[in-house]
Amino acid sequence: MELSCSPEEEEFRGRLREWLARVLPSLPAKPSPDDWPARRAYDMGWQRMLYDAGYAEVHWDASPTLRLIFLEETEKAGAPYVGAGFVGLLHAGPTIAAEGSDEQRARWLPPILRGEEVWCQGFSEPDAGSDLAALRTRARRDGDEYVVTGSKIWTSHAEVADWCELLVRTDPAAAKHRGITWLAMPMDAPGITVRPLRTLAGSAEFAEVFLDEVRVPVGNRVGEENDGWRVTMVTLSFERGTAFVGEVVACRRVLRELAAEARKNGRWDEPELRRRLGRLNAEFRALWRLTQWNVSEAETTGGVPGVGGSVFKLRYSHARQELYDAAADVLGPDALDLDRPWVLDRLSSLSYTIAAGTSQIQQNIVAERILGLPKGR
Amino acid sequence: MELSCSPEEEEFRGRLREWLARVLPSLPAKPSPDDWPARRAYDMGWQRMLYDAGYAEVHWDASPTLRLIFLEETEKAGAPYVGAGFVGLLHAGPTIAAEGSDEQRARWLPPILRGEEVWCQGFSEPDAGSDLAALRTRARRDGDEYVVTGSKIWTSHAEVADWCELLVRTDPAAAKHRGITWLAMPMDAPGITVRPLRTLAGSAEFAEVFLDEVRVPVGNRVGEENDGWRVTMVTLSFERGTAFVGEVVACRRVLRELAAEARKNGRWDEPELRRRLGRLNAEFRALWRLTQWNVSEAETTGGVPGVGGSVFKLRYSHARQELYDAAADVLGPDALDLDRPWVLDRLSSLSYTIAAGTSQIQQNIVAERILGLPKGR
Amino acid sequence: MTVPVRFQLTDDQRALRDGVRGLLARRFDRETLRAAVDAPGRLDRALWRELGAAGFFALRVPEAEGGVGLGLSEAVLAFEEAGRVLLPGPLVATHLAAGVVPGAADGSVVVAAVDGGLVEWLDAADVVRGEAGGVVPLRSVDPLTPLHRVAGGAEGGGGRVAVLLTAAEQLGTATRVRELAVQHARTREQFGQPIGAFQAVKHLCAQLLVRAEVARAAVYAAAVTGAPVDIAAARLLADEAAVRGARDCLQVHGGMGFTWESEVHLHLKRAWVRAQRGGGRTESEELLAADLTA
Amino acid sequence: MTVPVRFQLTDDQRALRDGVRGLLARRFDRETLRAAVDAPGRLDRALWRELGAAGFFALRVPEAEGGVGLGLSEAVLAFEEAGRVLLPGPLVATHLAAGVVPGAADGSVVVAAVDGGLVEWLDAADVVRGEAGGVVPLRSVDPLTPLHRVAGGAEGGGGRVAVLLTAAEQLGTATRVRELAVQHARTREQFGQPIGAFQAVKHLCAQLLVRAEVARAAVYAAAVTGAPVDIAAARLLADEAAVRGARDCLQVHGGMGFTWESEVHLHLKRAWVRAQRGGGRTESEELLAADLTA
Repeated sequence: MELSCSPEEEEFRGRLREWLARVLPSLPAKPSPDDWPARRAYDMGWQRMLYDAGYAEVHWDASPTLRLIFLEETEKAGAPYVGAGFVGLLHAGPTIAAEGSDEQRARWLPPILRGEEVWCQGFSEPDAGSDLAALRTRARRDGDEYVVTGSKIWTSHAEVADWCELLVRTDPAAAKHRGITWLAMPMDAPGITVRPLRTLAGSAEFAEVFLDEVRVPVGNRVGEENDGWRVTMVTLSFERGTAFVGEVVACRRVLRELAAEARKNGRWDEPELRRRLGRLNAEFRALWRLTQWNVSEAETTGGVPGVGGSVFKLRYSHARQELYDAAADVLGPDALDLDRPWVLDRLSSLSYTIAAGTSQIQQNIVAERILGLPKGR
Repeated sequence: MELSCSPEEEEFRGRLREWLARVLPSLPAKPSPDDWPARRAYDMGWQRMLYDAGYAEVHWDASPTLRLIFLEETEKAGAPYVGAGFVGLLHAGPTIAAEGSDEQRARWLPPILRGEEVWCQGFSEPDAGSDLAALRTRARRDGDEYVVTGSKIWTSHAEVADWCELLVRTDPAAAKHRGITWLAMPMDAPGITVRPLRTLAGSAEFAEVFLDEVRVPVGNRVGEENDGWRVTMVTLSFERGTAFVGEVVACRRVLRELAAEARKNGRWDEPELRRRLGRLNAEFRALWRLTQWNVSEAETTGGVPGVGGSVFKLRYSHARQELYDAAADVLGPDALDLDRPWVLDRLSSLSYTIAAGTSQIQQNIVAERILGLPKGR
Repeated sequence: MTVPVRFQLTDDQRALRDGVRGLLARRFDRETLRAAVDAPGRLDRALWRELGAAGFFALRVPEAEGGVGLGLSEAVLAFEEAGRVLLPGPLVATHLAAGVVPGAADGSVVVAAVDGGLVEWLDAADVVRGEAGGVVPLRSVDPLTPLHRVAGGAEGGGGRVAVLLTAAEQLGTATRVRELAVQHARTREQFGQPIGAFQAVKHLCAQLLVRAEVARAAVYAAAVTGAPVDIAAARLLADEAAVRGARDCLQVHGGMGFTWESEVHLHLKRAWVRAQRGGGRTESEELLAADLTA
Repeated sequence: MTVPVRFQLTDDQRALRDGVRGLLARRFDRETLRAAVDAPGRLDRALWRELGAAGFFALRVPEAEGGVGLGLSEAVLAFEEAGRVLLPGPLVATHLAAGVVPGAADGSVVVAAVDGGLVEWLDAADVVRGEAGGVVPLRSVDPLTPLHRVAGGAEGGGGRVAVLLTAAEQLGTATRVRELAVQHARTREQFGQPIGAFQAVKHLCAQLLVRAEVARAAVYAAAVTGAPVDIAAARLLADEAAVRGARDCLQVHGGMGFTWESEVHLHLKRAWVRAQRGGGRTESEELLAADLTA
């Protein structure tokens, strides 16, 4: 077992760090969170810089360790997040790379890497919830087109996206996981209505997307008709090991900031609070080690996800909520002030045990798929 | 809402307190926990004293509040527990009183109240566990007798019991809850083997009882044949509200002793431990109030148990384990010494979330019967 | 032997609770709640006077002084109902001012107070009690409770009764989020059945009930005795039942609870606000610890 | 770019772990465990020498001094296996004495040590390290670990490595109780199906895995870096994984885990004993807190 990196990797880290130090000060000011076009421009601008410097493909082609180093260093340097590029770079792109035709790859991948086109995700539906495969959005074939009707929810960046990776039901008679197809839907097609969805944090981070007889060319289908579930699962397990690297790095920074704030406002003198922060330090150190373990495992197994991914997600989503609860105790009455740091993060942390599979569903998955316990009747 | 007692009740309390102060010093020394005949003699002797003083029937005939006062005062005075009298006074006796014939009541109840006969309980079976109704011990009718074969587990006082309240399956073809019958089995009948069962606490508090063609007269059946499940449920809900009164009083005393010990060994100076004991104080005060609430409710509804019983059991079993974990932290390294107070209690507290329906089963019951949630498929 | 009145609601107390519940159902229904959320900081003075007329503020003022002449138990029941529907405004402060600050009792005057380093509803109040020099407005996490931070260290404040009435409001939230969770679990279908058929959801709901009912016993008992140690216990249990309860309710609701339109997050945020009153948990825990050595 | 050895077991480490596991399976199987429980305080000297011959104690002693010349990582793997089967004896103390106390390395001498105010296996030991004046025997809660209490306040003791190796043993218990729980959940039937089909049992088992795997990452990383702060983290997580794990395993087993014959309670009791080593949680938590301000 080792935790050190190879000389080549250290060289990569050094080069990246140097580049970040050089370019970050020249970035424009961060746009307001409510200005979607400005956010798109900012995020795509950053992606273009990464592309020009040769870092654009790190999510796709690099070894898991290099990806880990990239995510660690960009977070530590305070670089922009992937933002509007998220779905393109981490979901739709990898799916197309793995399952698309040569033509489809040539059409869609380069604009993603160059920061020219934004993708959004049309998977979740109001009535499906955790039961993703229960989706009802219908697509019927009409000549060379699919005609799509239904609605999607929890779609980020929908207002400014060029494309939507869409799951639709093409065979309503088939068993639930069977009749699903994966489509790339152009967001300027007639019949699409985007309605911002306000969350409990007060922001419109997501949208609902309503589809009324939207026509999508058959050539925009990736994979076979009715094979969309398998195609999607490729996407969903793609970056299992490194999905939260940046966040864990950020949580560890937050912990240090909390300690500093507690020393400033005197709460550091309360042993109970101090020891609680100490326990959280143990927790996030362990989660970081687990990330390294998972990444190393992915490297030796050629990317096949081990037990680590689901285990990580379960523990991390809980730990993140504990972290922001501790932040509230450090802040005292100021924890009620949305203008204070961590307060909005506390609100959004509430989604972590719900989004992308509730903790209840995750525990079922761990128990059934990893531990081999029987399904309930 | 009131928490004070009526003058009559205060008079009862005063009289009882006075009597306890007079008689307790004259009690013989407590027998060794492994000496079953001596324990029987001690417990029955105490029951006889209660009988002679007019307190024997407090579990049966008195108002819930008087029972509460009785249990509170005896615990506070350090009086003996019900011990070997438990099943007779609190399970079999009430069942016979409610469901038995005049003859049966006359035969069995007086010796229970006078401390002359000991009962044990033959409900649980190794393969049934939490699924009590899955019991397999068979009884076939042979003339005026049932012939019983099977085995029972978790039977207390089996070595010294005169009678066993036994659940047997009389109709193997009927649905699981239907074919069960309640019998009073004389423990000196041929074919009964009692084998002590050592628990993780190291003691033989329980026994296994093996039954090989044991003959029980049909006249020993309480209720109709195949109606034993209903008969039993009467017993099990009988003293729902006051089942743990003595224990809650005892837990509150333990908390004060823990605080005293912590002051002695210096751990009281650790704010985290001190505040933890403070929180446990809140917890057990609330459980005491909930007990009073449940008892008052039983008084106004004529004994029909409300939501309080299951709610109490769920919370209390957890709180008791927390209490003894805190005790271990107060003791430090001495928590590993079985000769120290609380260490054996810590071990036995582990059974509280398992025995008499695991917390998992209890939560199902609360969710389905009280909250009206649907059964799973 | 007569059966005396016990540790159960009396008929009068039931009637009072039902009366408050009815008034609030009429005057502060779900639509009014949503309207209030969309107009933060606006206090409904007409409703305030109506509460005053119904005796909400003058509940414990002696009849001789023009009040209703009832006790802490009745006040706790009224505040539980207020908490249940998320009634906005400085209810505790105005209630405590009745009989002291002219106009508070009948709801013609709105009274705010410094408590836990904060003042709720400062701008809407006619009178502010406590040392409120150097206040700074916050962007409040609870859209229904405008907040000002009081500069300087004093985070205490809020007497014994304020703590108890706050616990009663938390109890109202604990009860309401249990109802919301159970309702959702019964009707929302996933994987071909109501989610309430799944053990994991069942057990969340069961614990919602357990926490609320244990807190109820503690809060009602504290109202009867009025003892500081009982109030401290009530406060710890009610805070837990409200905050944990709202979070578990959110978990039961899944994504649907995460929208602004859901009622669940309003309960969580209000529970957070209330938990800051009365000088923090530490003080209550230390009081309860000290009680063990008394 | 070459793929270097990573944060995964090397082939040699796998071989070492399998070797220790094989030795223990042969020499300390379930029957031997039950026999040891029934003869408390008796240390199997033949097994001890066999462990010595296999290099268990001399694992980290340099080859030049006649040892195996391996590192902390390998020691952690060996101690994890020992913890997994509840191997009795002062393993950590003797391992730490190898190369220092003559005879410790080859298992001919049994070495005990004062740690956390206690000495394990005092009467069976040939040498006792640390200040052990005024020892008093306890009636040990763990039938497989005889204990003496050291009079006086000194509850510290046990160096950095002792804490890490103890965490490795706790990891072994955490792994084993997860296996036991899953095995029971798969085979035990209630209400007409294996209890592992019920969500409540499933989720207990899932959390058993989560806690063990998070602890594993922390323990292995601490073995690689040897840093005090990593060891403190490993210790907290491994203690939790072992103690909570054993309790949840007991809950899954229901009444069947409550009998003396079950293996589950032996793991819980040993986990309690190990959690007392290394001077208590507080010190580790404070170290981790201080690290945040460094």
